[in-house]
Amino acid sequence: MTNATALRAPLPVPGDVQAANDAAPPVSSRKIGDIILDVQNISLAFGGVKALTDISFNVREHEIRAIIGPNGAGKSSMLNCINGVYQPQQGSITFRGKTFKHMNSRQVAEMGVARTFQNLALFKGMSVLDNIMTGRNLRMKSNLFWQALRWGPAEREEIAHREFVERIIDFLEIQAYRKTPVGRLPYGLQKRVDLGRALAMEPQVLLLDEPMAGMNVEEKQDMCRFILDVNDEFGTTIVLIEHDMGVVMDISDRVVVLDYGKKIGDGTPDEVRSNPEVIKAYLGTSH
Amino acid sequence: MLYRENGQFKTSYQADQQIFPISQDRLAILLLIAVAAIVVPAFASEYMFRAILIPFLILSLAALGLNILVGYCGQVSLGTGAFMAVGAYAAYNFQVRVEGMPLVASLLMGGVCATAVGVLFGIPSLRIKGLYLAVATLAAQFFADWAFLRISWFTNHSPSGSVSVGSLQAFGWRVDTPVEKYLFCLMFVVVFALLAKNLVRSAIGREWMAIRDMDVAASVIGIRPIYAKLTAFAVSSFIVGVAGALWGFVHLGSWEPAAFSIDRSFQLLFMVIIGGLGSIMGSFFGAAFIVVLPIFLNQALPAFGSLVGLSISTAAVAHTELMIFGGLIVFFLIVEPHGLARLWSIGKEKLRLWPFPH
Amino acid sequence: MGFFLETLFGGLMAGMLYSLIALGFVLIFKASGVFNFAQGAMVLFAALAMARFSEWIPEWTGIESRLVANVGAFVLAMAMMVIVAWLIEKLVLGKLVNQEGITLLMATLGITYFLDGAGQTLFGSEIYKIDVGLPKEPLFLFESTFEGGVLIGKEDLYAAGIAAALVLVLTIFFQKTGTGRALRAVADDHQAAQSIGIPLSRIWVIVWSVAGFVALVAGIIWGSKLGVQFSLSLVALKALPVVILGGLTSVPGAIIGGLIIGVGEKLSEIYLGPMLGGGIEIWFAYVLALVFLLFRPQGLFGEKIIDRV
Amino acid sequence: MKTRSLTMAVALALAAAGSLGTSIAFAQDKVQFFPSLTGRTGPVAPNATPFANGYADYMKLVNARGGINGVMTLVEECETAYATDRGVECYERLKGRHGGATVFQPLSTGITFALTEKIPNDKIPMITSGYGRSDSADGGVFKWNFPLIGHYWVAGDVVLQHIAKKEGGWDKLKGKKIAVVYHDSPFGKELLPIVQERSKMHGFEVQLLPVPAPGVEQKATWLQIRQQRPDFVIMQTWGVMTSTALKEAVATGYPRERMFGTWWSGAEPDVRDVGAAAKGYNAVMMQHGAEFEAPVVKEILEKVHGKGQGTGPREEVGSVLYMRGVVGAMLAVEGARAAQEKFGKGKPVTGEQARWGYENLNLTQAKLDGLGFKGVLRPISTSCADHMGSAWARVHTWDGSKFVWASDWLQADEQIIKPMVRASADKYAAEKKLQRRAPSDCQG
Repeated sequence: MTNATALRAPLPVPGDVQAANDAAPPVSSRKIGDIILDVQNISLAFGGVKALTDISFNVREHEIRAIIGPNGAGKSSMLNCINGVYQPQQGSITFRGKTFKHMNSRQVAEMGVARTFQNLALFKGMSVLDNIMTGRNLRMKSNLFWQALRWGPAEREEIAHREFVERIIDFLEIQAYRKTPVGRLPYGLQKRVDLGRALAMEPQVLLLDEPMAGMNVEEKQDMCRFILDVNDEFGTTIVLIEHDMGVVMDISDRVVVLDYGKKIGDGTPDEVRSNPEVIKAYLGTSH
Repeated sequence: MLYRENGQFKTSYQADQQIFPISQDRLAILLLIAVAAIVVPAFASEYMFRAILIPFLILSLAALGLNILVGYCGQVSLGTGAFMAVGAYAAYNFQVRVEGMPLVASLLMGGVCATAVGVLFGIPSLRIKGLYLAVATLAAQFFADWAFLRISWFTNHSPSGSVSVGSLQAFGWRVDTPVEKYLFCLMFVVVFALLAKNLVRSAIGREWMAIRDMDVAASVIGIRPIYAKLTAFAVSSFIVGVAGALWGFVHLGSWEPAAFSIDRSFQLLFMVIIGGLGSIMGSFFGAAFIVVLPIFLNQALPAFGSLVGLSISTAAVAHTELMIFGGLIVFFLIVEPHGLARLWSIGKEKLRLWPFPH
Repeated sequence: MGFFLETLFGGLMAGMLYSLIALGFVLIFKASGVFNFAQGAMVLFAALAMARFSEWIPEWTGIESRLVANVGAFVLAMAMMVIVAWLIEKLVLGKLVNQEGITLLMATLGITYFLDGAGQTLFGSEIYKIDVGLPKEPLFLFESTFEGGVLIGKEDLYAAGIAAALVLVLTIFFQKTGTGRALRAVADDHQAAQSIGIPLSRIWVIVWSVAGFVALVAGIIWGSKLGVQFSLSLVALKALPVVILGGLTSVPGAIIGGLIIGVGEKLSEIYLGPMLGGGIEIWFAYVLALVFLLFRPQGLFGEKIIDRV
Repeated sequence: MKTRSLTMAVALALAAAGSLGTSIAFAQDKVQFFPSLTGRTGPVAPNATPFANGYADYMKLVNARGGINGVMTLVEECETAYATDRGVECYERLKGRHGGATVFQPLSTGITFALTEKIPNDKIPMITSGYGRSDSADGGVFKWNFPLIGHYWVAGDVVLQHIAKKEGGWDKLKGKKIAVVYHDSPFGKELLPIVQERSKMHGFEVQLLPVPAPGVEQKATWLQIRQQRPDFVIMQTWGVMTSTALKEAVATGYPRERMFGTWWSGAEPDVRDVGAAAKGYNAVMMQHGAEFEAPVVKEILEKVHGKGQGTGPREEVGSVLYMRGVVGAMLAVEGARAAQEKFGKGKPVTGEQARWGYENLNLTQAKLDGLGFKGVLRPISTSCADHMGSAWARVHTWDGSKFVWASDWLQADEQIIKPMVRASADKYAAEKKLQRRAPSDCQG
């Protein structure tokens, strides 16, 4: 995965970006660390409809954590709570020892949590390049006036970040589409851009919402490869929602199972596989 | 054959990030500006300047501003006229109240005041979306119409509530002939177009477009809607405000709130839509279309009538003009909902491939 | 106190008329997702047709009965509105399916220009008269309770009555009839409606015709109040705050919103106006709507928007 | 793709033709060109159309009479729909046509304000009889503006005089309350200074009731009037606003006899569809009223409409606003005639020469009668200092079917108005850093 290693090579960029790279964890990171994200007794409801009831689980540093469950089990809602799209009515979320009643998207992003989306939430009007560049926005500090003049710091900054994004583009093997509006790309590639946008944030925790939904086998394999690379090259912690049991069981360290907004199982793939509740839920449904 | 980008290799990101990566484009645009600045003044008639070119320039500036808000940030505003009015009246007050205030300074201060008001009326956009917001911005429109009639301080207590400005002086340059006025406006337009282009291709521009295309995703990657939207309102209303000031100072010379009525707001929105949402170039196309078309129809119809030997009454002309104007707008929306700018880029793509079909 | 009541009634009755026009907006928005700015132009167009035909019919037929003239004119005007609706569907909406709201809105503005031009070309741009026998002279209530009594324009009273009746009829039409159900189906989901075999284009023609009918009635009422001329098309601007206040998709919203705006602007003009130098009612209506929206971004009765990702 | 390239073509064609179209001109030689900015469409069409028709018809009559010492008049119209920017465009379009415009009459206060800034550079005079800037009567500052035979302050003063007369003297107005319902725009507000001046002098109370344009919504206004019960209502309204006001007055039961319009609020279109209900409504008239019996009207009917060249409907000839168009045209022509006397008979005069004509206008009663304005107008004579030339007016009232005179000739009190005009003009000059015209500028 030479592309990936390339990503970590130090970049000739201004202060904060540089710092961010130094902060990137060491290579020998592929051993599970201690709890980084801890979700306690989350409950969420829309009007009368209960989406989540009293969900608790935790995520350890550097691991790949899967959330599975039938349609409408509340998987996406869970992620939405974690990065502050929805505000749960009860429960709390602890991230790196800080506990929050509910999260605010901006904070979450600043704390290094990135996210991809189930039904692509790309910026359709923008090119692949710009979409991924938005991932760098948090790190771009030059003010309106410099940007308007596009001179001095603004330009240097722009170029520095452009270089970083180019590495991501290489990594995801989408060089050819740099300047194409994402709207025109095939589904599989859009998924990659979505991932690329998340990676551009240099996240420590990466939330993936069905990264392989609607892909053919090859595409799935590519996607798996990317995910594993990211996890094991920079030890990025990964929380992933997936339908494809095969994939989940192969790549994830621990699995949470949701059904109708309740947690019905939690543990290693094997434990989960043998859990009667889970089997019932899945046999009960179309899987 | 001449319009090709192959053979032009970008050796640095800097080069790759230019406004016009293709050298022919750069050439073309420089040529265009040169023509506008040198050739046009030499040939255009006074009528062209006063009735078409100057209004065109000023309104394309306003459309440019509006396009940042509507086209790039996706916040539909029907209150543009109000922000133009604020710009105009603010500039007027700086001019008459501050002794020896330089013209350009008061114009820009007009923009600044418009910015303040724009941000104020932008705040609801944080909660109100889409058409609701569009209609809500009409509050700004009607309030401004009222305020500039009622609060006599704004009009320096002129009994009629109509204000007028004296001769224009900028950097010791006396701007009074049509040509000078035209060049004066051109200056503003070129500079602002450049700045605007820079903004929309920088971080802030990406934030605006992100909010426009998918606000939830945008906030998840750490873009604050409040910041993105309000900056869009600020930048937009600044440009619009300056345009308003120019409209009052350079084009009309004397004006009343009616000069910035709701019709103006609609007119500008038309320019942005017909020209192309999210396209600097489009703002100019749109302005040209909306400014020239009615005047053209209004003059061409009688001429056409006399050709076929019947004299059309003034009223009939005006009515037919309305109908054709409305019809054409619908027609354009149907054949190219993405505006003239899209046609332009399609044309360019074709040209790039030419003479090969694919 | 008597005067307050007077203002209140005045506001309520004006509000009823706003509701009527707002209803036109809501119907079309529900069924075709179009924010129809042409509503005002349709009012003018319909009123012009009504006024002119009622002049012309006696000339053509030689029958000097006002009833005949008005009924005939009403029928003809309605026919014209149906034609307009049909043309709009065929030439504009049909060709603009699945465009963004803003594009559609602009298209209706184009239609506005066209109708303004067409209306004045066909029917002239003088000031015309609609006389459907609405009484003009005022009516005084509670003269015993308050000195001077409480004045109510009989005309307004009738107008409000008609408006209310129409609103009622349309609500029933929507809730009870098959077409109404089809309309609501379309409103909820175009594709779905189509897939169960509801012909979109026909529905749209119907909706726009209904809107045309509403416009015609509104045109007759306002026309006989103000006389028929160009400015009539501007009544639409009075209905906009009503629509967003009530919620773009809600018929009851249009009604309640109309009353709120009507009362709000009259009270503000009379009790606030003098302090601010008068002429505030137009922007006050919008500010009122704006404030409401800050608390309910989707309007009083509009559906709540939940972001899904 | 096909349609797209087509559209492209259309767009380009339009853009190209747009610039082309501007140079369409109707070649004519040795004519006196009178541009006419019309409001035949839009919010004020019902009122502005008769004016345009009268203007055109009188010019035709002049030609039928043999032109201005043989120089034929030529009218070209340009539609402004009462919008200022369209008005400016029309001005720019027409000013250079047919050997140059003689004089402009925009019939819109907004356009007047905008053009006031342009005419000095273009050296074209502008007649704004009864509208525009009241202070432009001061020729010392406004060299090119001519509010001939009246401006808003004259109207206001005469209305108040008439009311005072009816009440039996100015002193009777003390403590009375007069409401002013006005078009919320410069047009409407121009009236206020004189009313306030008079109220200071005679101690009557003024209640200001602005109505936002176009004025179709006046319920609140008239409820206030019903509440405040002013003794009189003065209306500075235009277009649909007037008839709406009358209807609301009917609906709130305010006596029409106590309502007084200025001369833009007292014409047939305003009362037509109110009909008998408007009986008793009064309006001050800028000298002429509805003049169906005037010789000039008879002549127009015979020589213009009689030959099937009438611009508007026949029955409109002689109506109030039609007559205002006729008077406007007559003043425009007579100015040019006066200029010919100085700069050469039988030759078209330039705008600059015409300006001299308007500044040295001397229409004696004999001259006016000769032109067919017997009983319609009084003598008019302008000067360098006075660009108005006459401050006389009359009040007429609607008897349910037609307008009849309700007062004798009344003259606005120059003692009051002149200083106001001068003060306002000086303020304008100061703002624009202009000098008053030197006396030498008034010679020749």
